[in-house]
Amino acid sequence: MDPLATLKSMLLIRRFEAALNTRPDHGFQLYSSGAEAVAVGVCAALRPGDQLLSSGRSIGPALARGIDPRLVMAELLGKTAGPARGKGGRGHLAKPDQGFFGAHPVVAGNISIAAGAALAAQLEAKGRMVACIFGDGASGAGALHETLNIAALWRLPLLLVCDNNGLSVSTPREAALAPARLSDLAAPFGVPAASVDGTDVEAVQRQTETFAVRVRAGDGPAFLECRSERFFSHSTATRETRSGAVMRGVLERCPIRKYAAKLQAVDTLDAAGVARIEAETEAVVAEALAFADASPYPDPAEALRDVV
Amino acid sequence: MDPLATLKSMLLIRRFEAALNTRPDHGFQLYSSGAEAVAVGVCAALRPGDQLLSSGRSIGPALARGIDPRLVMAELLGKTAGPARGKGGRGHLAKPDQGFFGAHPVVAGNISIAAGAALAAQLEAKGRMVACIFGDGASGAGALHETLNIAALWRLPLLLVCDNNGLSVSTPREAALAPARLSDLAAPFGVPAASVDGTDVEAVQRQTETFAVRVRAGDGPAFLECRSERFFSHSTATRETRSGAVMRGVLERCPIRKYAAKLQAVDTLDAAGVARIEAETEAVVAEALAFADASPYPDPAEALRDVV
Amino acid sequence: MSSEAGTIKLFFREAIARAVREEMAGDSRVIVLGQDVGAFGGSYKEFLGLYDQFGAARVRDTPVAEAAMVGLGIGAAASGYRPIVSITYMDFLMLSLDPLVNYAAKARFKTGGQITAPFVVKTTAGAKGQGVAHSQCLEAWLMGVPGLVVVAPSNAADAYGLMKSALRHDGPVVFVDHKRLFPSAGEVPAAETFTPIGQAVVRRPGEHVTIATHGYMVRTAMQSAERLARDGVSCEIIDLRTLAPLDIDTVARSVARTGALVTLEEGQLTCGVGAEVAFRAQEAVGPVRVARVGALPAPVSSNPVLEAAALPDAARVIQAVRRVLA
Amino acid sequence: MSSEAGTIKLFFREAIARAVREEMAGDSRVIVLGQDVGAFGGSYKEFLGLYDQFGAARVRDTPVAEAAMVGLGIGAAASGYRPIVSITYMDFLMLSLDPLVNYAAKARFKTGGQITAPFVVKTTAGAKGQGVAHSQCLEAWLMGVPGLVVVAPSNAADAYGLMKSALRHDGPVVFVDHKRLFPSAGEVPAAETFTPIGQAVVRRPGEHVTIATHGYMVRTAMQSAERLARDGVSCEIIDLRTLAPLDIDTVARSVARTGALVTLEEGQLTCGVGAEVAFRAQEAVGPVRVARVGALPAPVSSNPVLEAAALPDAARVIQAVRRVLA
Ligand SMILES: Cc1ncc(C[n+]2csc(CCOP(=O)(O)OP(=O)(O)O)c2C)c(N)n1
Ligand SMILES: Cc1ncc(C[n+]2csc(CCOP(=O)(O)OP(=O)(O)O)c2C)c(N)n1
Ligand SMILES: [Mg+2]
Ligand SMILES: [Mg+2]
Repeated sequence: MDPLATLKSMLLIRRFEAALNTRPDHGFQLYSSGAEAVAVGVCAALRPGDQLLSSGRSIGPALARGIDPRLVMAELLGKTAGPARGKGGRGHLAKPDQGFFGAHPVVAGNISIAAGAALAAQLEAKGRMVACIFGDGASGAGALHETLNIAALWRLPLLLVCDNNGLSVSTPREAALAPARLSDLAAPFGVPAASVDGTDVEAVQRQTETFAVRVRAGDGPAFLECRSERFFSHSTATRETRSGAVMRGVLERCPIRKYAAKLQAVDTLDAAGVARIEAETEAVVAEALAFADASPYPDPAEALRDVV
Repeated sequence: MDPLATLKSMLLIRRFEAALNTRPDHGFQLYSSGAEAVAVGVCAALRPGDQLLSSGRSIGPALARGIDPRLVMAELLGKTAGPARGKGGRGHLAKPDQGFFGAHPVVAGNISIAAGAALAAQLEAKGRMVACIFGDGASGAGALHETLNIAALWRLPLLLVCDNNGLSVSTPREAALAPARLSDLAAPFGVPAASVDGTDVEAVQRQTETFAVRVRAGDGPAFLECRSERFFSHSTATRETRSGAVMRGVLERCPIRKYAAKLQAVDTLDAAGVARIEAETEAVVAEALAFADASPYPDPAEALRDVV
Repeated sequence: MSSEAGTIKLFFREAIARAVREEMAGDSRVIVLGQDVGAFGGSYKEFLGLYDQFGAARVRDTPVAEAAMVGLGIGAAASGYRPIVSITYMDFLMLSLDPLVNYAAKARFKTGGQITAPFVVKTTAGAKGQGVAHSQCLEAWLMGVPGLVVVAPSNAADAYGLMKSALRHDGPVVFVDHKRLFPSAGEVPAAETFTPIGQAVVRRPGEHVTIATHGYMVRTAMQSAERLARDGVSCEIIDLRTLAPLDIDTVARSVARTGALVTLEEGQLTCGVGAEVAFRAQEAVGPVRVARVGALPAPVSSNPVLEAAALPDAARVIQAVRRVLA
Repeated sequence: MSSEAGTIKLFFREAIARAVREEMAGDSRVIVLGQDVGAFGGSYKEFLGLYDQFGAARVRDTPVAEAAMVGLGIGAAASGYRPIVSITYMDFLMLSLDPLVNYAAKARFKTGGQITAPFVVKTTAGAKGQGVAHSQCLEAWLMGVPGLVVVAPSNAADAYGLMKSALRHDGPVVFVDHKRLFPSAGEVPAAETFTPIGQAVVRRPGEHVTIATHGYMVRTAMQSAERLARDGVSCEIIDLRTLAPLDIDTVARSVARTGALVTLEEGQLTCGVGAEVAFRAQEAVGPVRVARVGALPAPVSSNPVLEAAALPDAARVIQAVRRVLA
């Protein structure tokens, strides 16, 4: 993916969430701001036929996978123009026909589902792979152990991506997970693993590409830990527990500013370029919001459709 | 524990199961024969105040922990003289007042329960510890991961003992568990682990004692893998899947013959001694069977007692 | 070929294996996941021969990991395959309820039809000397989960026909058989047959009382009816076969005639199958004399005396029938 | 002290915190395990202050591992402690059912009384814009499990009194509160009080119809009764409070007078609380006009329009009342 597209993809997530934040009445949201580089870096290494699954923190993954921001906005605001006609909403975004198998808000709940999708990919034998993004908190759940073991035994084409933002709601990762590095969890199963700076989009993309090669080759799963940040409180309905001082340090690690600065340093981008990208992104986001606002809520009768 | 007592304890399990096997009408049983050294070696390092939990394969653990063979036999045959008045039976043996917290036949189901007992021991701070014996098959269950993580985080006084007999019913351990050594599963959590020959009672006891020191000292859990054998089919109701040739190799690794030979080699024991021990054991087992046979089945009204 | 024209005698396990074999042969997307389902052929040999015929890629032994097993089945199903996931005993299905209920049952709804999970969880309910954690009947839990289909055969023919239909259904199905059905054999159509999902059947016509039941308890009901017949009491026995969606019309039609209903299940009565059948039947036909028969409100011990005491039997069914007819 | 003598006004969450605080102060064996229950004070601040008062050893933040969390609670309980395990939403309790149902509920029975697990699982049911996997009401599943006590407060006073009783009960208790109850406050006795387990209460006396319900739906029932009163329809509202063991006598006494019963629950109707209450009430008093009100048979979306469409409300309760009185 070319550098400007990468930057733009991350900026889209950031600005999309800012725009979504102007519609608080619909209910709370979980934001990916601070972890844009994880979703964008991973998706940069995925192909159209691959599938991506994520936790409930799914705005970054959905947009990075290339799902139309208008559709994502509509779904998150419960409007019928969303891919699920507004029935799924926050935590349940899905557009499988475009490679986003979907989000699932039960912590660690998508990990074994992803392995099943990987099993299907293995049986199809078309070189497709599946990536599943989950959090540090999810890494303490038994589903990870059971899935790592089976995926390793069966050499499933599965990339497990731990988006480690250091927190599970208010609980610091150190208080919730004993391992020194979460990528260590893969070692017993002989699953290759790496821990990278999740605010460095190039590092995430590079490592994902490296793992993707062996995963597609049928050499089995891989585990990628990305150390990211959570720029906002757990959800827009959850109180922030970090001090102002801590938050300043957190915001320091902005994956977007970091990458923009790098591109400017190597003259891939200039101030005007940045301004242009920001303007284009703002336009896209504004259109998404307008699109969602214009779309109606579902008819109450929808409550009984698509049940069985 | 003195060598003769150790040998006797293992022999008791073997002969007890042979005797129990003469009462097939009561229903199937799960035998510990081939893994006597695991239960006996572990229990040799436990103290009265400690608690032992096991999987449904619990005859070895119960007898090694010192539960009266008469009570064990009565419970396994559904008689009221059993500790649970015959209500628990196979897979649910328990005598917590004597340090056998109990068996649980849901695979891996006792692991988190054991951690809870260890939490209680930690809060009491009397230097008590808890040991939990489970199988290789159980090691693929999420409960192990969740419990290892919490036990490590909280430094619970818990010894996890994997009795690896190489099989889960018919499934070879290699087909069910990806790790090279099951003790590797503890590494990510910083939990000390070891793999020993589970047919070598001294090796099991030595390693358990080593771990027990740090576990009691409050340094957190430890993980002990014991490579044992399963001398019979999974249960008396399950068909054997191993060939005669394979079984001959399995029976070669008899922990009792091995230890008896060793004791004779160092003159701790002579042929007469062996004969005496066997005779004593046969007497104990015969008495246990007579005791159980003499005990009545529960009254049907018992079906509604001790429910809530 | 057996005496009855057009049928063959199969053991319950053989009927299941035949259904799976036919579906695997006809549809390469059908795969089997479970503990000891491969060369071993399953706890009850209900998958015997499939591993040899279809190979290790389509008949997969899994570790003991019920949660992930079902999660994998769902993920594969939502990706176009049609897995059967074998959960040995229904008690262990508790470990799989998160993926089954929180994901599979809601996938179609929450994605607006984009994702469906057409797969079958095959599990065995009921008591047979296995003890408190290996004997439970949890069908009622599943009946209340929108999005799930629940079937429960009472004989070899329906084990075959319902498994066939389950493997063609376009969503998650829980196929609940019963430990005490496996020793039995029955006549199964020689030709390919599908037992329709959502259709109960009258196993024995009668006039005085309707007994609505499912699974192994259909036999207990039949025994009870035999004995009651000697005293001139005529029982109509309905085998529900599908528990979700419940075919209440068949029950209601019968109750409308007999004017009395006895529900029979091996599981717990509280919030059970019988409570639902009784309510809906009376919703349809108005108040009738009704009684429920089920297990005692206690765990089911492996102890033969206590297991027998806990489980419903013909004697209790007969008592209940006499009570409603008194 | 508030206007009402002898009571204080507490938010629902404060009532829970007070009960736990009193029990922890009086009994060092009471401990709290849960996600974000420590310094954070719980999702609804229902544990606020306990961490500061009792410290990290007795108020423990756990990883996201619902199965092990409950297993640990059971093991500690069976070893002499009295843990509360907080399972944020009832949907996640599915992950804990194996230890809760296969072990804790059966421990006393299977060990012949040697082992009991006196602990409380505190969890939150119901919908409040949280979506299909964070809105479920699974009380009915637990009611059918021998060995479990299930309580469900509808107001601050009972949240306090039932939590107190739950923490003194000598076996496993599931304490089910509701998301929409947390914003509310209510009068709670200033003096230490215990709401007895197994006792329903009449919230509003009436003559024409009995409405039996629990938890948040008690409010929906009260609103319905207000409106119906304007048309001269007098509803007697029974707050079940304890779902297992069910206090059917209180329901039956009322139904015997009114001759009509409407059951109301937020969960699914199939094999639900209402099915059981309706059956047992009629077992006690004979056939009465009866109707059930519950959620639509579908997942509950976070979409405000669809959530509202799926959940029972006063309008539907009123319809049902008119139907049974027609
Ligand atoms: C099984 C389960 N338990 C608890 C929750 C409540 N919950 C929602 S998100 C969350 C935190 C998860 O932390 P992490 O996995 O690190 O993801 P993050 O929110 O940091 O992206 C929790 C505990 C849940 N949704 N599912
Ligand atoms: C959760 C669960 N799944 C499946 C079973 C059926 N089962 C009983 S024992 C057993 C084998 C377990 O193997 P292992 O842990 O190695 O113990 P072993 O029998 O070898 O001592 C299985 C699969 C069960 N009891 N519980
Ligand atoms: Mg996190
Ligand atoms: Mg084994």
